[in-house]
Amino acid sequence: MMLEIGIEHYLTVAAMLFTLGVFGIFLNRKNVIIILLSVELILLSVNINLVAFSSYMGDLTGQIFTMFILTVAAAEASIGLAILVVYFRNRGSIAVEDIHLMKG
Amino acid sequence: MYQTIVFLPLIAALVAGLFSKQVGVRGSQIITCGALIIAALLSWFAFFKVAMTPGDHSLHIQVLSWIVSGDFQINWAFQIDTLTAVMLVVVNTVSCLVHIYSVGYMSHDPHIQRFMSYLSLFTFAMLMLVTADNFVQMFFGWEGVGLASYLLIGFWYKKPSACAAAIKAFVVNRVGDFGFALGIFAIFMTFGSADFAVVFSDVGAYSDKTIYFLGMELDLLTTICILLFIGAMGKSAQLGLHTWLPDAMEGPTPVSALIHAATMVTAGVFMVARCSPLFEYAPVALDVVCIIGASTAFFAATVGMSQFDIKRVIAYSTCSQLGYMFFALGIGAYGAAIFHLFTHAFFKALLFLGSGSVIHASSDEQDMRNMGGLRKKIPLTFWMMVIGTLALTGFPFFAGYYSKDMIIESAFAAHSSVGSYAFGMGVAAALMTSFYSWRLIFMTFFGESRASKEVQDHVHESPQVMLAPLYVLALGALVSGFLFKEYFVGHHYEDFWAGALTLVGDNVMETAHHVPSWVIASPFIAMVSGLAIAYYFYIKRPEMPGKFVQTFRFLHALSFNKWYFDELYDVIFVRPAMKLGYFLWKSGDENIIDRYGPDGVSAAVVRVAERFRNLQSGYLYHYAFAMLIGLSAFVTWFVLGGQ
Amino acid sequence: MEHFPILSAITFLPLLGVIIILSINGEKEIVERNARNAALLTTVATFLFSLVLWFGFDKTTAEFQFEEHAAWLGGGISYHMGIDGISILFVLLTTFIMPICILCGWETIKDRVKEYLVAFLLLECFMIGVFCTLDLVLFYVFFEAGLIPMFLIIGVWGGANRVYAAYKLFLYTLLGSVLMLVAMLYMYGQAGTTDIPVLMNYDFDAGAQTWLWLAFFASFAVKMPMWPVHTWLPDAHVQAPTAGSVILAGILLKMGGYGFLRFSLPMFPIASYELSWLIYGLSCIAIIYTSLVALRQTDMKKLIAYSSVAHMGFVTLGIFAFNIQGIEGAIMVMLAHGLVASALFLCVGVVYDRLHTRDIDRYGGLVNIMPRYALVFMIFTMASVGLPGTANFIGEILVLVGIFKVSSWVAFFALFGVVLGAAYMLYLYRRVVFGELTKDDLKNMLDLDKREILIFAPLIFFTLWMGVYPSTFMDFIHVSVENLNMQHETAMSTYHALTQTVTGN
Amino acid sequence: MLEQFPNISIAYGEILLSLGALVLLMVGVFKKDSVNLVSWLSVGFMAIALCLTMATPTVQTYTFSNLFVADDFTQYMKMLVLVAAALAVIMSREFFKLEGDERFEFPVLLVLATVGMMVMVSANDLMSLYMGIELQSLSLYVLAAFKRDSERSTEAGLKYFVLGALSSGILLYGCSLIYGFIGSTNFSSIGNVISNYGDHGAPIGVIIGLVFVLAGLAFKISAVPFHMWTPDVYEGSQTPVTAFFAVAPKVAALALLARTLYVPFGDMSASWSQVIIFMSVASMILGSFAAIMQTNIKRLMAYSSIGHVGFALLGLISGTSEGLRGLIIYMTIYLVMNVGMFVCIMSMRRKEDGMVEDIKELSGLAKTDPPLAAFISIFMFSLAGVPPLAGFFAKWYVIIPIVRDGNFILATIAVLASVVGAYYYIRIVKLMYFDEPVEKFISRKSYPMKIIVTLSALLVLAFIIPQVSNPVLEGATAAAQGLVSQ
Amino acid sequence: MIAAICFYIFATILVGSAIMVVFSKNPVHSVLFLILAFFNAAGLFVLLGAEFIAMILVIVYVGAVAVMFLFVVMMLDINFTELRKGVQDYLPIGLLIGVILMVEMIFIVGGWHMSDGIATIILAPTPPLSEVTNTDAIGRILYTDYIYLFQIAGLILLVAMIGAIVLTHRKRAGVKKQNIGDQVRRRRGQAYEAIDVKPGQGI
Repeated sequence: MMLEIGIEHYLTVAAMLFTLGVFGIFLNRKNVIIILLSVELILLSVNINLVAFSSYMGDLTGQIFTMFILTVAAAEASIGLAILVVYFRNRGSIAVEDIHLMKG
Repeated sequence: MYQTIVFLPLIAALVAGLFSKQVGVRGSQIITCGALIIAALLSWFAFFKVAMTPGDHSLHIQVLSWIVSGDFQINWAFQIDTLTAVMLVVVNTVSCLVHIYSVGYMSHDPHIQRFMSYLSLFTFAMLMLVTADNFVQMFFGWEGVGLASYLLIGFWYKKPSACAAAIKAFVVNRVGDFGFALGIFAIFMTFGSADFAVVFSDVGAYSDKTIYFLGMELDLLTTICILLFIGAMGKSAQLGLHTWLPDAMEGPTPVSALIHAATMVTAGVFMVARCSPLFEYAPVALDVVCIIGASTAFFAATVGMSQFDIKRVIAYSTCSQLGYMFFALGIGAYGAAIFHLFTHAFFKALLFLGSGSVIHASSDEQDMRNMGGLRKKIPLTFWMMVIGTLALTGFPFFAGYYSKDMIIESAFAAHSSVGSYAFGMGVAAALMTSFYSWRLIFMTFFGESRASKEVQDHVHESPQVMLAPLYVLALGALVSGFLFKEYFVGHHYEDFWAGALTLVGDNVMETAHHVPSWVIASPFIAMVSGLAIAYYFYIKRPEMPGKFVQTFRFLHALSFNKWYFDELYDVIFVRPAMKLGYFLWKSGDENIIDRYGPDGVSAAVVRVAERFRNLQSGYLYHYAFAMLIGLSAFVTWFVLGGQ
Repeated sequence: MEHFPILSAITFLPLLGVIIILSINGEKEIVERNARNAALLTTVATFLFSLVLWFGFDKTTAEFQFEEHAAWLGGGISYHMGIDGISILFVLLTTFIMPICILCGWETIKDRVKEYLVAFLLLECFMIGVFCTLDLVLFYVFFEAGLIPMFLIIGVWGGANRVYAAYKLFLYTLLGSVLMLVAMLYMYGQAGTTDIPVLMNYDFDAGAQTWLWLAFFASFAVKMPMWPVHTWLPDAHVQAPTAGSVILAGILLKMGGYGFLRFSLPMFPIASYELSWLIYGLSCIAIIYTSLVALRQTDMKKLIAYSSVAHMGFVTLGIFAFNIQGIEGAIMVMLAHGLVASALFLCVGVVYDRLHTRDIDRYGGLVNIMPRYALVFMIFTMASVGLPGTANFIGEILVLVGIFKVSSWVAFFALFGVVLGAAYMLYLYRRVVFGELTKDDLKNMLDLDKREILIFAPLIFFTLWMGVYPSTFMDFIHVSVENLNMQHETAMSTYHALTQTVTGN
Repeated sequence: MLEQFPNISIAYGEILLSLGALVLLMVGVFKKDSVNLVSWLSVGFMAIALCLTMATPTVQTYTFSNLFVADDFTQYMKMLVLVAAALAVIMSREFFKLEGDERFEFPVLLVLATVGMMVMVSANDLMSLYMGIELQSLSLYVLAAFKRDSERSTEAGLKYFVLGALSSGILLYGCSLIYGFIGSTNFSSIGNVISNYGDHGAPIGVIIGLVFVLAGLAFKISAVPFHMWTPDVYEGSQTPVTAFFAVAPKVAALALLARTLYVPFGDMSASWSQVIIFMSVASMILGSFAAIMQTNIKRLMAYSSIGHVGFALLGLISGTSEGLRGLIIYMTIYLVMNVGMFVCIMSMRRKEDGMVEDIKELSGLAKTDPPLAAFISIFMFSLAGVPPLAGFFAKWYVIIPIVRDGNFILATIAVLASVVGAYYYIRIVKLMYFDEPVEKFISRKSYPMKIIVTLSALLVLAFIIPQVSNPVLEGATAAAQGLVSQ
Repeated sequence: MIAAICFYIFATILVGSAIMVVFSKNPVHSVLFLILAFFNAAGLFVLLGAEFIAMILVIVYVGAVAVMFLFVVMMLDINFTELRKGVQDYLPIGLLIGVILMVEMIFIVGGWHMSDGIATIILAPTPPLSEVTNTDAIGRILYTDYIYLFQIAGLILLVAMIGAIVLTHRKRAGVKKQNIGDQVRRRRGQAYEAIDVKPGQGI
């Protein structure tokens, strides 16, 4: 029954978000910022998972975990953006294709 | 005493060789000659004590243990019996004379000490060979004489041909040793020992046994004997392994006299005689010995007829005479074989030393086509050569007459098909022997001189130090047959040998005394005919040889080119070995093993490494993609595998 | 510890020399001179020390002697040293060869002398260790460690193509021995100990034996070297400095043979027996193949290197003949080859030092100006050919006697090596020594000097002594080899009984 | 609701360092030209933290609501981490001085990263696992991009960050699955639940969750196929940073991995060992092969570390304390070799060029600087695993349990990979000893550097001596037992 | 029923905006879509009964993080039209693998059931809503049971701060800054300089 919203629905949405986030990382050639956004999507999907489990199991741990993930994600975003900025200062570009000074 | 006989030459060799500067030329000559004279005198003494005195005087002297490994126990030891005593006499006498002769012959050589040292070294090795009481020590002497022969043939190391001949001698001998060694191994495996005493006393028990050899089940004793005989073939230059002997004439002439006429080449004969207890139980092997010997006698004689190098003629003659000895052994006439060995040593050494004197006289010229008419200029040498030739061709009452005729008669007396074959070959060879021997005399000493003016002026008789040994040898060539006939093959046979030779069946030499008279006459007739033909060809009608060659071009070519043995071996063995070696080196090692082995692997590693490096493209999305692939693979693996 | 740890002392004495040499400082020339003297003194002292073994050895027992035990890594891995009749002669050979090696590079090595000597002393330590140790891990450590100095010796002081040769040596042997390492680990896992005497009496499962044997074979076959994994040897020899070649031929190659004797035979008797056909085949091929190849060489060292491969073929044949003659013969061939091949490389080194080429065609007629050299070279050529009266003969005839008992075919093929050996060695000798002296640059060559005579004299002496009266040496090995052989026969009889009952059912 | 104040005595080390980081920050900000002071202070803090850690009783203790655990294993691994971190700080001193780029934030970040690693080592809950990893990683991201005006350094930081964030995401997703299917994030509880599953095994969700977690951790230890960042980051970062990257985070991540696999998921070893085997084999092979073509010494060390991680992972496969002991010994020796090697790498410096990283610059070093060449060769042979150097024993102890399990193919692959690896290690030796010399390096080296390199070389050489190896062996045995007995 | 409808609305918009985050050409749009996604995710959280998390998500994420992204995007001022469009030659295989992963993950989570004996291992059971609110419940354990992680989270934020500063903060030459201390300390002698100008030469 479609209208019975079970945990599976949430988890499915999370899985889709996760996949989209992964896509964002490796299919995108344009812009590093998209990659950072994709990382946020992945974390969001994890959060949905955790909250859904937490809610259905009646355990707060999942929500606590989610809170920490949010905190870390914020820190991560700031560092990521900082690195991006210094990188841009050096190279004048943030195109993903341009990032291959080192290889082999 | 026996230790002295054996080791005195060794000591002399070491002193002369290692302290050549200190002892000087004269010193080295005195030391070596002195040592050999003592040894020779002692060996005559021993000969009379062991052989000529009635009764069994054989001795066994242990010196030192040698190789001890499990039940493989070999000692340094001497076995002295009549056979040994005969050999001691032969070896030491000839060696002593050659030493003395060399003092004169080599007087202009810059390396006299070395030469004398080698000669003595050779003598030592030969003495070790003949006094051995086991197969391994015999092998020691066997190889030792090979070494000395190698050194002496290559004595004039500046001559490329001499070096080549030296190597050839050594390697061909090694081929023979191949068989000898296998024989020794088979003996050890069978008898659990390599001592003559043990082997010969146990041999009867193995007469019908078989051995599994090279995938075939063969008669044990026959196999062993044939293997041993292969060794003898190599050393004694029998058909097939004879090619080294003529080339060995590159060495100084005294060497040819000592090694390649009187002593070393007879080692094979000695060995077969020594192993008579074995061979007696292996009739098939004896037949093989006989056939090979007879064929060699014939073959070498044919070649000898057309050679121009004076020493080569005598070398082929030696080869041929060795053939006689072997077929004598093959029909069981061991005494006759040794007797011939004994007499042959004298007259063949005489011939060689005589020819050395000729060469010496004519400024180192060896080609008979450049000689002629030397009779008057070097009369003493001429007469010595004639005596030698008479003895060789079996002129009545000379040494060869007794021994060779005995062999031919015994061959007939054997009354077997191989015996008959040997008889026929022997007579034919006798004819040819006579022919080429006289041809040599006539070409060298008769007619007009064909040498250059300069050489002719320098022709001179050799000094006394060279002639004296010739006299002694000539004496031997004259009387040794007559004196010792009864002992070696006649009535004192049993007493003389005193069990040193073993004979299982009838004694053919007994029956040989009772063969028809035409048989007795045939060698003599052959000898006379040979002389007549030679006289006709080279004195009477000197143009005949040329015509004859024109007419029988093929036969002559066959003979002149030694039946193409060298060419054949070159094609079959030498060149393929060289080619194969090159092929294995370049194609095998470098192109296959290295290319697909270490080099190939390392190249493959580098290729893989290159590929891995290309994977690391530097692009973020590739990296992420790799992670994703890894993750998906793991997940898929468990999702599919988890069901 | 009841007695003085003599084996450890011998093994690690060279390290003392290393420390001394490293601590020498000052002007270049003085440093070099002192370093040379220190190295020579150290090696001589080691040799003298090792003579204690010679005199103190009890020849009547197959037990390990001069044993030392000490805790090491724990868990069945201990520091265990000891020698028996099989190993003692190798130890002595090593300590004997080392002073000669130091001497032979006395004047020719001018570059980085300190490092050179240090490398050699380290190598000596590792080589002695290999023969003395009675613990698998320790053995492996010494066995592998020797690669490092050898790699450097070839690479730093070697010839033109030294890098390739050094790499080949290093990686080839490493590849072989890591497989052995896996086998060792397995044995450790099974038996719970790496003590060699214990493992010798441990019955490994017949199926496992095959794999273990093959793993050890991989290592020892490369080290020996056997065909077809021999190609590193000619390269290494050609490129190595003279002393390096001497060590390589004299001692390092013996490690393979020693390994077969110490491990393969006693620990995996069944596999050894079942796989002996492999050894026979490879050895026979090696003997004939490399002899033929040697015939065509134009480089003196390469020729001798190939001849070494052929000689090592005799060693493997002897070891896997499974009888006393074969095994003792193999040991004798190894010892003799240790002396003779070393000496031959020294002979090459003598002329190489003077003319700086090993190309045979560049020589000829040396006997005219170097009679002493010609004599020495002749003696060792003949010894290499296996002339009776020299050390090689004893070994070869014993090996052949032993192998003939097993298979006449194998003996037959092996004998080809004897014939061909004569051919290529004499051919070499003729091309180098005999002939007219025509080449101008040869005319100024000096005959052996005092130092070189000092190097060769002991080698000649022992080569002949070993050939004439080998009992001096073989008395050491009899009991151990008999014991080894007996154990092998016992193992085989149980195995045969087992297989018969299996087939009988 | 403080019913009970948590037992913080076992976490003194972490607490000290955290507070220390704040102190250092203050000192750095308010005192001018205080880089030297901050650095040595940080070393001092680490030393004290080390003492505190070593002083805690080794009885297994939990605290902070079971989020934190201390036992023999954590003690040993923290010791490694702290030593590696302290050495990295010391090594960085000379480097930054010469580069003229001294910033006090470096030691501060390093201390914070070290705290993160200690949290990782002591983690007993998926949440503390995650937080530890993030604290460490975020510091490392910054350190990788520390030379902010360098294209390479910032590119390294960017790559490391993006891929690290992805791996964190993967790890977290795995955590969420485990949490959802088990009902808890605590290791002890997870272990209990899984051991109750018995025959029919854990649900697929748990297995896949574990796979995700493993993938996330594999990234941290740079195991194939999650290794791709390693060479680029190693090359791009400044050398002291690389030296730090090469050791401490790997030790911490491996400790965490070991605990995760052995404690909560110990009963699922049949499942995860397949993943570990794959990653181990792939790492060994790739590490050996890919390094062959490298020309940059730091890149080469990156591949070398990938290969070494492959070896270290072998220790986990058997799931026994013996295997774990192998891993611990391996990491200990690995630490010594790497620290020494990086000191040597930092000596590759010329007046006009500054730091050089092409291995060709080492040509003929044996002539221009024999001691340095000798040191490098010792480390190279040891990394290659040639006896009698320590590297051999490292490999020996991880392969033993593999063989004991009868896993010969794996053992054979391992030793063969080590042969291939030897190829590139000895190439460096070849360059130094066989080739013609190029220009000399400036041979200015501070005393601490000399001491570090000499000491590590001596340790590598002397590991064969029981007096040196026994403490390591005993410590490792106790540590392994401490973890497995849980 | 209403919950179901809400769920579908939120979920659809969430996934749709996530797609747009990844595939829209303009990064500014991407950030805006991300904000949209966060709002919808917060909606889902509310549906799940996690009000506090939902609020945090909106406040922290939308309010801070997303805005920071927007800020950076605009600061970097990239000329978007010039960005090359890479040839997505391996897009199909990438998509395939991604989709396989997704399907597997959905399949796996679809098999979820409550763990056996879950009650015994739950560490922080949700108290009944009637007694404490969600925020209260979280607060009760966050500072007690999870104090350890809370402190570490603090350290992480510290790292983020230090990191951001150390990377991006730089002293720029030529930037005029007011330094009050300097101004106060300034003396007259520093304020002017008397120059003796020679006639005909100028300064």
